[in-house]
Amino acid sequence: MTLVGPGTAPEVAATTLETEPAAAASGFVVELDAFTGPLDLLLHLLREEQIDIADIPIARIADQFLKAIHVLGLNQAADYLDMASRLVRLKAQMLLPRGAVGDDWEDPRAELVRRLLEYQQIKEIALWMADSAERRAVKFPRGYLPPPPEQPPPPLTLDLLDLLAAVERVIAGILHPVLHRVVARPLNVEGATLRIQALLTDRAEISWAEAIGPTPTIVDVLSTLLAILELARRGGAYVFQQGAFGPVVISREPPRSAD
Amino acid sequence: MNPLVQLIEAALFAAPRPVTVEELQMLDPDVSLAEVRQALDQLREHYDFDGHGVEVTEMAGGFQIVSRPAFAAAIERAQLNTKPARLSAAMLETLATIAYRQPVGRAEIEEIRGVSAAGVLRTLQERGLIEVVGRSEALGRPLLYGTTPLFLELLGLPDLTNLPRAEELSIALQPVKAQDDRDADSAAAYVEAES
Amino acid sequence: MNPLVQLIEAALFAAPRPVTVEELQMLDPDVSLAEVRQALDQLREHYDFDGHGVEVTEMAGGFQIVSRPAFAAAIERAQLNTKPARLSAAMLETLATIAYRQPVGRAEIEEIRGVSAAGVLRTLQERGLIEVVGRSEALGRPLLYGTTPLFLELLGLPDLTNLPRAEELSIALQPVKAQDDRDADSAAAYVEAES
Repeated sequence: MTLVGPGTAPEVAATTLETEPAAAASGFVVELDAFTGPLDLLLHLLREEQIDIADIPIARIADQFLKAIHVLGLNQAADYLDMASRLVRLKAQMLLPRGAVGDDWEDPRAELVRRLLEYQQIKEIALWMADSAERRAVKFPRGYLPPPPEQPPPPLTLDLLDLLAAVERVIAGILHPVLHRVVARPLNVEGATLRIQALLTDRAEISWAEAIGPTPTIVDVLSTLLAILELARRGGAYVFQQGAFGPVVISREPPRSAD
Repeated sequence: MNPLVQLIEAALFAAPRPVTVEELQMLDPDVSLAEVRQALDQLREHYDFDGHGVEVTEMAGGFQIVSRPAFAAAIERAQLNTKPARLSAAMLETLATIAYRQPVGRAEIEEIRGVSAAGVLRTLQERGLIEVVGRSEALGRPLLYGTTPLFLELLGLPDLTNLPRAEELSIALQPVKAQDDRDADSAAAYVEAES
Repeated sequence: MNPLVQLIEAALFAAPRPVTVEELQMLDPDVSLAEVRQALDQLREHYDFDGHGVEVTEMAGGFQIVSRPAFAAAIERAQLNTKPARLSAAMLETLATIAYRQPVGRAEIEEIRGVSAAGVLRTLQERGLIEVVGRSEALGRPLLYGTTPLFLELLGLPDLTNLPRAEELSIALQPVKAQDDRDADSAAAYVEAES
């Protein structure tokens, strides 16, 4: 698991994050496969530097991390960039003055430390599993399997309770997303516009109640509101109130000044 | 058993096909064909003498260890060499969907369950629990599935009307359709989606 | 070997997978579970005492006869069988996460490993090592994964309790408090979106 290719590495300008095809060409992408993710790379860096996870010198490690992902090539490494930005943010937080009293200061590294410890444990289990699988792999099960007997098909077990439990799972699993309830546009803004224009041809001004009609549905209300706003925007109508909380008046002409 | 006999036993056991004496010889470069034959005889005698449930037989030009025929009937009865007969959760859920929605096409099943159903449908068909009952009029005329008499038989039901009716089941299993929208909820959803 | 031991040996030889004690009991209606277990012990002792090339091992909830590890290299050399391909580090880490957190959703797996998991999950599912075991209540109702019996078989474990316990690991298991809170938040968001 060497991080760094022959010759090049540590001097590469580390703070820029552009993807360098040059890195890919020199075979570092293959090296990226040596790590299963940004946490893995981070753990590797800490191990190399013999750093205690509980007390990470964030500034130094952040720089090294950036350097490493730059050298390794970032073509398919969105996850690494995500971690890099977290580290940079942490680095900035660590630079902030802690204030005089250190008591209620919460170490910004705590979350990262927790994740690293947790991940380290997963890696330990994974190693144990690899060992177990290896020990198991050298015990062959029977290679030759006699052809299954011709007729009696296996007795299936199926009972109603199992089926009903499955029904419940299916129902529970059916997505009732808000998405599906957003329906095709039922508003009739054009119709409302025509209606208001017709009313305004007959009369100089109408009230809001007249505009929405005698038994409006919520859709009528919304359609009319949108129609009025649109008319007002185009200068086809004027909307005003005589006073605060007064009735809204929709008018053909601009309101005369309130003299 | 001496080491060569053990090795040959392990190899015959692990090999997926009858193994020839020549192949067995490749297990150990220091061993002659005659020694392999001798070891095979010893293994065979050991099985016979100790009264094992298995024996060495010669078949298709090679050797194999097989269960003794005397036990075949019991093993078949216990169905040990067939797949486990319990339905998986995925199979049960697909079966439930078909039972309550039949005749129903694969696309609809997948929409309801949110996962691909091709493999599960094939397995359920092989197990004889569902069958193709027709074709939809929809584009591509997809196959429609329904449950079989075996399905009812396994549940011990005389016919499909005996499936528990629970109204909410049939409602919940309706495909989500555009609802009539003369209510505040939907209008609110509309405004939210627009913004 | 007595007739029951012979029968069980024959049955284990004929089965393509680990066989449970209950399944073995079905071989003979007159036999108790205790007698089956006793016969299994006798068979195991017999193989050990006589120095056979195979052994009885307990895994994935059942019993299976397997060849002894010492002979694996020779069997591979003679091309009579091959070891299964090793799992990649990414697959092992994902399996480890699922084994300990199951049922667990993709988001949590990705949070713990710090990388996207879609591809690995699909591969593990295709290899039959994990399966969908349900859906979370959280926003979007994501699928939840769990390990399969084949996973235990791959590791040669009798059951999930044979995985190392937290205390046995050099790093103690951290409770994931933050995660629970986040789930609660998502659930609240979901309810809100519904109303």
